[in-house]
Amino acid sequence: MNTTVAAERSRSQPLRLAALLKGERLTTLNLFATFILICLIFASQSDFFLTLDNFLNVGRTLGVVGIVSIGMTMVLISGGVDLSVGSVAALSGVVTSILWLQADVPLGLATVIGLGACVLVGFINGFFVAVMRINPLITTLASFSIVRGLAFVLSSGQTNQLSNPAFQFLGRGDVVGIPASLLLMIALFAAAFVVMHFTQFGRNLYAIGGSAEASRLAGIAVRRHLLIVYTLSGLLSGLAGIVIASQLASSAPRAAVGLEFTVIAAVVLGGTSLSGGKGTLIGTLVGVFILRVLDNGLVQTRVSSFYQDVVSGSVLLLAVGFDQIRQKLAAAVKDRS
Amino acid sequence: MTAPLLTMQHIVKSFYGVKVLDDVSIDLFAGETLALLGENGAGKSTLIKILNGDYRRDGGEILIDGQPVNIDAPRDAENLGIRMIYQELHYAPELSVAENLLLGALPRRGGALNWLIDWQQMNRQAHEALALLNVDIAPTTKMRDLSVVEREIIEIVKALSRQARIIVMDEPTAALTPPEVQRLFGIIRGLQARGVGIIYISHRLDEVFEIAGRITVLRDGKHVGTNPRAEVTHQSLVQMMVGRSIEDRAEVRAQSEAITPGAVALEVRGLSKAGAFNTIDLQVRAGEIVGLFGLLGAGHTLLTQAIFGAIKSDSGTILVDGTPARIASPQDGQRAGIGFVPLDRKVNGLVLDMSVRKNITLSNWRVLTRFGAFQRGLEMQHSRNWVDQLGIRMAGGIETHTRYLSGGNQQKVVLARWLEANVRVLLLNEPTWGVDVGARSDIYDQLEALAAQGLAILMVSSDIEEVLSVSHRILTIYKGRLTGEFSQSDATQEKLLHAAAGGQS
Amino acid sequence: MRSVQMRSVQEIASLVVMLVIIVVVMSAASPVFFTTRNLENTLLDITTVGILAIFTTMLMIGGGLDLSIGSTLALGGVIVGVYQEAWGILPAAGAAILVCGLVGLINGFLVTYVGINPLITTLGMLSIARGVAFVLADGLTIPVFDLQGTQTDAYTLFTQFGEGRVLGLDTPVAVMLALFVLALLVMQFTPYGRAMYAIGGNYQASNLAGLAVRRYRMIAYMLSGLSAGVACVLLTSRLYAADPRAATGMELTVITAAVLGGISLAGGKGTLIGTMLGVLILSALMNGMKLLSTSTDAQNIALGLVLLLAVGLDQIRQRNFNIMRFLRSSRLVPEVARVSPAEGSQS
Amino acid sequence: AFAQDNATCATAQDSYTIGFANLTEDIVFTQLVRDGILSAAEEAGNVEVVLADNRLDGATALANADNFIAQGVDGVIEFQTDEAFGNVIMSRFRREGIPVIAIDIPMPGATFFGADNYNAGRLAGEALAAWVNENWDGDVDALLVLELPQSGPIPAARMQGQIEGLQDNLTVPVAEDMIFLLDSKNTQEESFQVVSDILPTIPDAEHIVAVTINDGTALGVIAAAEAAGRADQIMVVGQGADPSGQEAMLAENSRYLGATGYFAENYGSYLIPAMLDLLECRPVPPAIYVDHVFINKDNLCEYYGESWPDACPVS
Ligand SMILES: Nc1ncnc2c1ncn2[C@@H]1O[C@H](COP(=O)(O)OP(=O)(O)OP(=O)(O)O)[C@@H](O)[C@H]1O
Ligand SMILES: Nc1ncnc2c1ncn2[C@@H]1O[C@H](COP(=O)(O)OP(=O)(O)OP(=O)(O)O)[C@@H](O)[C@H]1O
Ligand SMILES: [Mg+2]
Ligand SMILES: [Mg+2]
Repeated sequence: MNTTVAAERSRSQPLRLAALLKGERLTTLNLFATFILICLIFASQSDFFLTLDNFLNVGRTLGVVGIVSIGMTMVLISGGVDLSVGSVAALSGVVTSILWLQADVPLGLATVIGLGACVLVGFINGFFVAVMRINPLITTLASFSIVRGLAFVLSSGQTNQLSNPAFQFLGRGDVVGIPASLLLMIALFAAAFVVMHFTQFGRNLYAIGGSAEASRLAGIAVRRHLLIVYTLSGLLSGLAGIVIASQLASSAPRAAVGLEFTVIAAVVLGGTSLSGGKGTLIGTLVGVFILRVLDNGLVQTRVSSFYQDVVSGSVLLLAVGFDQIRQKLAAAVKDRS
Repeated sequence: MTAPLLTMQHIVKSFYGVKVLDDVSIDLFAGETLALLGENGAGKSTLIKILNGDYRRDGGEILIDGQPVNIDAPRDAENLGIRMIYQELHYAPELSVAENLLLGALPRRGGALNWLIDWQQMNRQAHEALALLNVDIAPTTKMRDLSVVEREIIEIVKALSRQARIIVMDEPTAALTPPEVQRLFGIIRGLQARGVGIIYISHRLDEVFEIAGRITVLRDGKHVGTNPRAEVTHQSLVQMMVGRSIEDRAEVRAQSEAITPGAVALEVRGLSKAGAFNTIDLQVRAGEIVGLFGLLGAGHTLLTQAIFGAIKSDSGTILVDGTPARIASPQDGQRAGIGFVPLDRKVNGLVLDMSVRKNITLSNWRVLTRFGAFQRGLEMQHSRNWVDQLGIRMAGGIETHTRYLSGGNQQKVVLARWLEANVRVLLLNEPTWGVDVGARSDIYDQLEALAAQGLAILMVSSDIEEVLSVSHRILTIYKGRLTGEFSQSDATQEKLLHAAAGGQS
Repeated sequence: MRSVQMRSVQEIASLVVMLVIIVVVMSAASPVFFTTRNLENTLLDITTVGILAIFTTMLMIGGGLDLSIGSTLALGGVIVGVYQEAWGILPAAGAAILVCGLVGLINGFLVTYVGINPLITTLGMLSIARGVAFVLADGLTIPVFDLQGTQTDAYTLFTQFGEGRVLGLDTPVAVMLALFVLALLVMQFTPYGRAMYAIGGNYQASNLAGLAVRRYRMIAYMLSGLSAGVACVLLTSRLYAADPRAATGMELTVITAAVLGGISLAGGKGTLIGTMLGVLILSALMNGMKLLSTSTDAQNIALGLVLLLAVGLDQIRQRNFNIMRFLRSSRLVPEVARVSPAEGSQS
Repeated sequence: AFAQDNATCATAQDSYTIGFANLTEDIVFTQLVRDGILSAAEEAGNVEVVLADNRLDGATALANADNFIAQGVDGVIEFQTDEAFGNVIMSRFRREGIPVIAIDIPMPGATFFGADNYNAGRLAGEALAAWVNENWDGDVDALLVLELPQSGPIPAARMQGQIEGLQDNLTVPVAEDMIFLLDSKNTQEESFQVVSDILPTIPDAEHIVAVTINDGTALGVIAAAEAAGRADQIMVVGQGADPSGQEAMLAENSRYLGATGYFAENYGSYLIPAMLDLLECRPVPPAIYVDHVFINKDNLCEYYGESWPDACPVS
């Protein structure tokens, strides 16, 4: 019965060290250390970095990337990618505001329909990827272009005001001092974490990303899983779009331009593999924090925005590169054992 | 009489207009093992993939317990109690062994909703399944961290551990050593006793004779015949499969004893790699075929990889033709005159979407180019030469992509590549995995001939028959150390197994 | 097998058909479309994308990807602009090409030797190169003229890169065609091309076959950077100005064209001819829509649809997608009765 | 005197085709310009407009210019991104003898039309200074500058005008180290984000002013201040006065003081007649400047009364 006996027997001491060095847990730990390091650097440069005010600010401005990155993590783990997230986020705001302002649909219902449109886009992405078997990058590159175009056409390129206190609560309000969008994000992360690590559906996603063939042969409904994942990504992007609109009290067809790259960077920084089958939501969460804090700190330390590009690009490469090198070292340690 | 457990009737299947199954019918009774034999590309795997809903049949019918069934997807087969051990490995590398074993059907707990995974239960079930085959692998190990052979074993355990009425095994023993094969046969007999029907595909005729009740032979997608084991002989089966008879290895061996090896071509001195092998000293002479036999995890595969430079070793020297060679990468190995035929030809050996011609010339471009461009005619001539010499057969000529070659022919292409690269030493890993009797015999003949021309060959194989019949000299390895050396005439199955299991020779 | 050879021919053929359809439709819709002048303009207009696409194709066939080409191009241009006076225009142009090559080399090093995923590597580089371009240019567009009147000859020569004519073609077009033919020859007839297909097709097997896989791959990244350098010199010379904003988002256009032309993101497949057809299809479409005064939004939508259509039709043609099979397996079409699931017969 | 050097004057025709290459189709300001041109063309009756999008890119602008020539346009209204591209683009038109009006960015040999961006900026800066002097006794703790450094000289001139207009007129100019240059990336979200990031670093600032590159950016600043609970500490001016900005000015307790009006929607009604004048050889001044007005809720009805029937009773 004792399943670890065999493990004990077959794994020698250095091997365990290698396993530790190599593990995802360590990737996440490493990342966490990177995060702390960045925080320390900024704290030493700015007196305001470590203030409650700034914590709340970071929390408030984290939600959009955070929420989308949940869906992206799941999509990447399933072996795909979703480039359409930014466009979809813009779509939800635009549809909601158009319905509310021009068709007199009640705001609540308008929001639901706006999200529904995003779910539909996600589903169509999923259909092309899972059923038509078109490469996800191509599929979502196409919908990236199409949906952004639609957002512009629907809104005639206009920014629309969405001033409604109830609507603004999501983006600006707080619950016992904690920003509502942060709470939403954390709740979604927690739910997604449970799904990915403790349910059949989540484990199946890892299996599909690891080997779609193995999964299919094991009787997993691969197509259905992929459909759900892309639909979910559409929904979460839409939700992020609503958070944006709620924060700004307006919707614009240009919203969330380039969001896909930020999100993918955060997720990959968090240790999720672009080739599928591997990754954790915890890592993603830390990745999201790192990117946000980096931006936050660079603004606060008044680094010119041209340099900000250079710095964030370099941090991305350094963090991922360092992790690569660490894994190679781990492999070397394992070899020596 | 009761209806057969499974009947496949008049199955027809074409790929791109080429008929690969032509009116094939088989039936399988509860509690029996039906062997499916045939050359590479005869259609065995295609037939069982149709049974598993993996391929869609163009015609014909599948009946279970006499009733027609619809199998559109592996899920349907799963629901009908059909289990597969595929020839190709399929697994999720980042998941644990336990999760892979129970893929798609993880045990759950957690109240009415019942959607949380019961990890304890899962690991327990996995552990039990592993114990079935006496496999010493922790259920929590990640699949990624296992060796190819261990993964193959997990694949077998996976099929055996699930509730099944029909189990199909497509060359399950390719990676197994004799004791493991015996353990598998024990399990198969147990399953038969419980009324499970088994379809068993193998290119090893001795196994088929041992385990099968009836034997079905396919040739070129056609059903040649089905006979009870008692009514066929080794010779008659080969005749049915290949359409010709194959010479007895023993005779070939008797002839080859005349060969006297030349100078030492490959010498390994004190080669060590922590955790893999330790102070290995060995020599292979020009014209000599040295077999290297060991059980799972003995380090022989890693040893050949290290000699070629595919992995790094910690210490030791390698000499080719008496000259020390600094080998830190496959490029170094190639430059030193060593060729390496890897374990999994599809993953490590071939660029599947490239033509036979291009695969053959892949390791030796220098002589084929002038002014930086390929000499088309010369390249054609070189590759044709090997196709003819090794008897590589393919439907569409030399421009056929290697993906569409049978396993044996794929293996020959990899061989041809190194011969074209003009190597002095050839390291072979399991050169006949999944290769049919005819092609296997071809490959053996080629190895003999190449040795006779002065090539030094070091061959790793877990097929003890193969080691015994092909090698001039045999080394055994146990836990990373060489434990025995046998001349061809001394070696017997018992001695080899004893030495390979760590006993002193 | 015969069918395999047919596949790539069919793929090219269907791209040609698509191009012809677009050309016919656009010619019918706009009298200007099929005029020498417009065709010449269009050809000149695609040179930047075309040059980048050639090397992106070679890289992608080898299993790589480069998102940083647009930024690299901008960086190169800025180097020309910033250092034209100090170093002289021609040395500055040479330096720009070298720096772009260096950026590519760094990408290659990070991907092959450090082992960072290409998407992440070049995404990071996209950010860094663009940032450096802005820093160097201080955010301004820099005129590239002979302001001092001291290097007239050099500038005259430099201007020829963008505005001169060679063999009756605009120089950039001639350069693009020359590079295309060269690349075609390299990919078809030289070990380098063969290596790209082999490495992209099966990296592990190529390595074990003794190919210098890392070196080949790194060279491919370097060439990708160099091509951005060449493109930036042509562009700067044509525009008489260097803009740190240049070619923003161009990597996506280039990759879209390559993918449209049948390049697989997994590597090992595709042809330069396909990519060029992809470039032509995109530009014919965009040019036609411009002539019809179609809004940018509609252009974006059309772009996405054409991409999906092209790839989707290809899937259907290859019978990877069969509508009947889909309907049947999604239980939308009735089926024969099923036998109930078997009772387990094993403990 | 004709502004066009080279343009041979066409003999009067029944109708003209005029090319309009827009700066970008992505932002409200340029969309208004486009719509204004289209409706002015319709009004003129004998003008057909061919559209193009320069996508904020020099190479695209050049390609569009070539396209216009291929289409045989009679005149061109060019709205492109940088003066440095002016020469090469104009050389094409000059060779064909096509008259050009350049919007906002002067081009050699083209009639200039448009904003005086620096002075337009100043108007807003001055208005902000006046408000501060009156309401906060001239005391400003921090100045946020929401700029657009990637987009070249037009936005830069607007920003410089705003800053100098403010500083020159404040009783006590804002200290150099309390001026925060922030990159708005031309989106409301980014402006929201950077202002959110900067506010915690000025916890003691009670009087914060912001000058912004356009209405959207201004709204982002206000949203950030509101979200941080510091709306009453901030006052914002912007550039453009497009509908979303107007709506914000009208709001109760608005923190949007106002924006310099560019009347982008009216550009067309100057541009098309001017182009016709050029084509039909009537004299046209070398530069036509838009009259800028600082729009705030007090004078909004005067200029945009019909857009806001609720707020602006018909007098
Ligand atoms: N997916 C496919 N597409 C095209 N041809 C295929 C495909 N699968 C199998 N074939 C062809 O069908 C024929 C039968 O192949 P199959 O794999 O069934 O042979 P096999 O009897 O299992 O051979 P082996 O002993 O080598 O495993 C071969 O010619 C093979 O090339
Ligand atoms: N040295 C050469 N001289 C003249 N023509 C050549 C030469 N090498 C190749 N060709 C021609 O170029 C074409 C493509 O060559 P190649 O065989 O390398 O690619 P391929 O046929 O597409 O191969 P595959 O299908 O395996 O990818 C063929 O039509 C061939 O006739
Ligand atoms: Mg086979
Ligand atoms: Mg088979």
